[in-house]
Amino acid sequence: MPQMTDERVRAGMNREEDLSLLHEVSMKTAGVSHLEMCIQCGTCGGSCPVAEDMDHTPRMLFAMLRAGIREEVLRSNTPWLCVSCYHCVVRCPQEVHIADVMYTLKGMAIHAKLYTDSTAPHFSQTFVGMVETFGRGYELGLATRHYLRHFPLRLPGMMPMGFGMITKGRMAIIPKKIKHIDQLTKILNRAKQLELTS
Amino acid sequence: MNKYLLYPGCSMDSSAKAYMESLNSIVEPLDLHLEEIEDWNCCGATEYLGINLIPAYSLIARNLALATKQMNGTRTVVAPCSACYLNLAKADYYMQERPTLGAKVNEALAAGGLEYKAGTLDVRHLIDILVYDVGLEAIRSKVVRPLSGLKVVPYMGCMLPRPDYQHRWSDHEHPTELDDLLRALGADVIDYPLTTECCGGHMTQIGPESAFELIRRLISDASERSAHMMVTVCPMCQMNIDAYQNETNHFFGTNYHMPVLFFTQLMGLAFGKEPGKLGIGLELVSSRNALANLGIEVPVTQEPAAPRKKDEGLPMPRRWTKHEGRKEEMK
Amino acid sequence: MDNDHFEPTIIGFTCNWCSYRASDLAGTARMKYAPNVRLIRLMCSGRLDPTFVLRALSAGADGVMITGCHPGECHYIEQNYKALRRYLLLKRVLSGLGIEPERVKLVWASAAEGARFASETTLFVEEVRKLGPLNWGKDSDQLSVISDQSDNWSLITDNSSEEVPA
Amino acid sequence: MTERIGVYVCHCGTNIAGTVDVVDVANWAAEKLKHQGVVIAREYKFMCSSLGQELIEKDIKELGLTRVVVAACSPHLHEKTFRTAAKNAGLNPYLVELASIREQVSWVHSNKTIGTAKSKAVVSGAVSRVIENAALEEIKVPINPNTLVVGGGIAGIQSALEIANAGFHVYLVEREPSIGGHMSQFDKTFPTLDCSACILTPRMVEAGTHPNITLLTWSEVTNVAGYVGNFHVTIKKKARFVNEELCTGCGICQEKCPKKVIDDVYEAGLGYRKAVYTPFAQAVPNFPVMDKENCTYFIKGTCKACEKFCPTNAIDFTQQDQLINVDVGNIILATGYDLFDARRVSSYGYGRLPNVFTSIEFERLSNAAGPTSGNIVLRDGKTTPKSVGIIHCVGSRDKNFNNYCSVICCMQGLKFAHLVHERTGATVYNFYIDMRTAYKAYDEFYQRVLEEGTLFVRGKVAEVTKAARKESEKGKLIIQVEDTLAGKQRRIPVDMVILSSGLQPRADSKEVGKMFGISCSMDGWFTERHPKLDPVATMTEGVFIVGCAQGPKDIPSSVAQGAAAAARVLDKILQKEVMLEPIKASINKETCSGCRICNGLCPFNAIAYIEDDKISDINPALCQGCGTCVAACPAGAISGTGFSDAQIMAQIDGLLLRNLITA
Repeated sequence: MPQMTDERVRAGMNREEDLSLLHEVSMKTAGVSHLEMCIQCGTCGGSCPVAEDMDHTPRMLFAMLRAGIREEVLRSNTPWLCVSCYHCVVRCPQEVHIADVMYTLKGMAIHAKLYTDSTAPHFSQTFVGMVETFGRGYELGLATRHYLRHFPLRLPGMMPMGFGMITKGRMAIIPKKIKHIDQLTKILNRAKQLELTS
Repeated sequence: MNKYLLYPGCSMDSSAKAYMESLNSIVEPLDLHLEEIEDWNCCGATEYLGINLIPAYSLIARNLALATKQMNGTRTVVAPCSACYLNLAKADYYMQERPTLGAKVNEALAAGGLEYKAGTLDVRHLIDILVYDVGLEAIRSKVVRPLSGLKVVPYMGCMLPRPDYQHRWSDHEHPTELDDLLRALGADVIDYPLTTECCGGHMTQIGPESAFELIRRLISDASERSAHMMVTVCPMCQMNIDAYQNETNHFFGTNYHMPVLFFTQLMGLAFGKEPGKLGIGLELVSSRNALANLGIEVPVTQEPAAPRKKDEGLPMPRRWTKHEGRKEEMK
Repeated sequence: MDNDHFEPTIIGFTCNWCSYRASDLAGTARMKYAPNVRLIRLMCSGRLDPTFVLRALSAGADGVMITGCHPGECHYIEQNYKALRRYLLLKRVLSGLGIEPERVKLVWASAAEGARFASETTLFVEEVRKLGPLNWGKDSDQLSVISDQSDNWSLITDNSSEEVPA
Repeated sequence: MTERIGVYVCHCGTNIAGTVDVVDVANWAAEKLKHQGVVIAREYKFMCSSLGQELIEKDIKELGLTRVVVAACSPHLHEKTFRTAAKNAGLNPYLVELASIREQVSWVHSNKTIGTAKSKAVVSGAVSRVIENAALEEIKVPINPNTLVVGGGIAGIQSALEIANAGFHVYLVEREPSIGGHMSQFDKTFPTLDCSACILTPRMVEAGTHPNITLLTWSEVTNVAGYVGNFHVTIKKKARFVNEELCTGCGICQEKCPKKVIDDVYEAGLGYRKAVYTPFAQAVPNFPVMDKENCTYFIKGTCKACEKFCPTNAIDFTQQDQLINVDVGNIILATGYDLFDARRVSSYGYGRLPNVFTSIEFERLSNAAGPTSGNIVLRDGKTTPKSVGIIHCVGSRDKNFNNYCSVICCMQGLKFAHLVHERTGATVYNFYIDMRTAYKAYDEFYQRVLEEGTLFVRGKVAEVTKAARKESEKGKLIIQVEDTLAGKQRRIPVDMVILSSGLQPRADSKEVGKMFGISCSMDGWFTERHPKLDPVATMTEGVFIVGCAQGPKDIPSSVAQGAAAAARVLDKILQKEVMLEPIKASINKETCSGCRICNGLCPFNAIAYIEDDKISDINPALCQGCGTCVAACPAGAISGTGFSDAQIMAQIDGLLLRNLITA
């Protein structure tokens, strides 16, 4: 009889958590996720236009959620690569809200600080920061800030494009701000509190 | 007059200025009245949803709440941008599917003195309005300069026909709305198998290599099919394929030159408007040569159609139509 | 009165072909639902004489659930439409009598819909719980199945149940 | 008269006793319901066992019980058992009442205190009710020995032959011009690879020539009236425009007919037929039919080539649809399935990409009698594919389409793989979610196909596209799929794609079910009486379902069901008469005011107004016992046996413990 090692005990405990991870993701997802209905058919992984670059196919992530493998899921680049094209969503035979689950996993990874490459989270956060400040997206500021931080070497290469966009008036130099930004701030602050309490 | 509430979205006055300008020039001939939602804010694109759930939906719902205040005579919100359309439609749908989400969002809205009851508004995309409300017949009747000789690939993009919460589109994978509209303008529409594939979305910002591959697939298939240009309905698609085409060529060592215009720009041209009034020229990959195929600048050299070979093969099944789909659902 | 501790008593009418079989299916599938409903099997929801409902309410029921086959799927072709008509009429009569019409509910459940039968039952129990006891034609003693302890009526012998609502 | 009532509470092992204190329930009934007439209350491990039944029989005899209440399972399971026991002991079976404390109590609640309390209420209701029960006599009706079989596929043919061989008459009705069904379109049958036509044709001929079978092809049932033993069926025999008495089936008319039409039915749209045609060479009967929609004479008013050349003058353009009435005792529905329309899965490109084929198209392609004489070629009609992808679960196991497994597609996919391999030597891929090869010799077939070198990819195909990304993909169909076992997305270029489409209920199954008085599941398949123990009977006595009408199944299962239903029908025929539940409504002539409100309520036309007496009357043979008229009679003149007002009112009082109040 093999001895009950600490690893085994811990594995057993982790198994206790299996469903709790799946349920946590389900609860945090907008709409009804149907995650527990996944039959591992691979329609999602087959449909995904960026699957080649992903650490795990979406299907594998769902299997890992079931198995309670939290860290590896939240470290995966898969949710960050999701382009929200919804091919998998409309094709999924079990109506899993795959794209929305990806959003949830991104949020969880940010909170747990478990992503491996910060490019994508920073881009999202920079974008959100702009929206919270101005109420509108501000492409020039976003691109500049983002590129300075993550692709400084590519910035000169992007210049012709950026220049073209500016000269053709397709990139605003000055950000636009909505009138009632204070109202939006109040709403978002309240929403953030609600998010914490949930 | 057909009145609608307009949610333009951030890109319409910057990167997709051409879309806005061309839209403005076709509303009058089509007798459309678009009333902009007062003080609308950004929909959060694909970014906010990945950070915080309730704030993301509250951000979107503020627009819906504001729109309900302007609801005299219409309950339809029109979004010309596919990402905005999807976000607005999604918030409306999920606030119903998950009532707890709806309640929390409303609690947040209340902090700003607003409220939105899910299901109050009808969120629709611009092309949906044009094809199904205005109608192809009405559009055809306004055409004074048919686009014959212009070979176009209709590029719908992904966020418009999917996930399609309200079952508005003819098909999730190969919708025909844009094809039909372009055909009504007289253009030579090419069957484009990638019409609802992704343009890369935000990947141009966070993982350019992945995005370039997606862009390459689109433009290479379009030029493989000898298209003069791609026609799109979404600012993000236009931006990615247009602004990043040079980079993509650079990355793969290719030499594609595939202009991308908004469908409203082509409508304007077909309605006889001046190219300058339609934002033509704002694209980075110039459409000048492509437009030269149109009668006015350069005489059209229309290739004689190849004589159809007698079909000796096996007959094809009839194509699936939206009509049949509806019937199937009724059952 | 604290409605949370009030256990409503409900009489449920089922048809022999769909909804009684739905409740059978809920049983075979071991689906748990609220125990407050006691069923009476009829051959068809069309057999439901509105006076049955009035009798149940006046004899101590807090609510009545009427169930039958889905419209168009009646074993007797279309008799459940007649049940529907009577149900609508009955609701008007009840309002006239000063009784909340929500105390009577019509639920369609096919023989395959055990889950629906179970969830609708639980839902209706909660709805009636919110309305509170009917107290129509009841004596001062409560006739609740579960919580009643007054000697003569008590169905529970071990006294371990919840307090009797006053 | 005070009744002497016995109450019997069943443990059902621990099924009931686990959640209900059965001893307490029995004691409670003996004590609290004594004033109602309960003289004995017992509990027993298994009331339905022979010992349990003997217990009741003994008490009836020795204690002189006049009423019995059994608190056990649902009446749908054992009502008959206990009624028979009572009958054996000399008590009228309708004086027994079942109180369900299993399906309606112990299985749906988990708290024993609550379960026990509810059981007491249920028993109390049954005791109050049984007092009001009346002794009833079952109604005997003679059985008409003729049988109607609807649908001439393999299942229907099997049923018809079994009954006909036993010496009884069968009307076999088929909507298409020939019997044979889907099986006649197939090339080979799995897992033994028998030639489909070789094994089916002899059966078809036997059915077509059997003296006990009246074959009605090109016909549809339009109305069904009556009840078990005595159904009156109306059949529309569509005009064939060919006189069956004169036609010899020589085929000259087909040869001479100038109008070529795509054959959407038999050739699945891949081949052609004429406007006057027999669907295939071995058709039974061999008389052609005229397709009025496409016939030049019917469209333009001239042509009549067939008439000119017919050697026996059998062509008759004046023929009309004919209504035939037949009386039968039993009905077997073998109406089959529709193939899932693969165009609905737009990502697979059927209807858009020429070299995507459906399973039925492939059957015709591989069939030696098919449009390509059995050559497996692309849609250009000549190129042999070098690589073929077979996609499983098309339209099945998918909430966007049909949620259920279509049963046959895995084996069908394997069969196709074998045929492609054998006939073309092409590389074959099978794409599956789960490989389902249950049943005799099926998995061995899977092994065989593996051995032949077919490549298997576990993954539901995401899309089939013509958009090439690489040189090697150009001009091919690219199957994009996640190989879930390798965890990688793959793009596999092939020349031909075959969609193993699922089965779905007939488009008109709901209406057909309604006509025959049976119900459909949520998916649309006909519902059997019991999913395990009574799979071919329905809730309607005398109506049976076989083959795919009941749910997706393969040929062996369809044949087995066909034979099973025949055995059930023969059983009924041989009994010569059938007992009907005496649950009927009747009108009290004294109190009926002749208001005629009830007349329009009866869907079975059982209530007639008698002009002379100025009252209404109910025909018990037609009455189905629903009780709607009972509930509607403003004068209370209609009473329903088995479910009388008095019974139900008493049960209400009993359930609410009103019966405990002693005056």
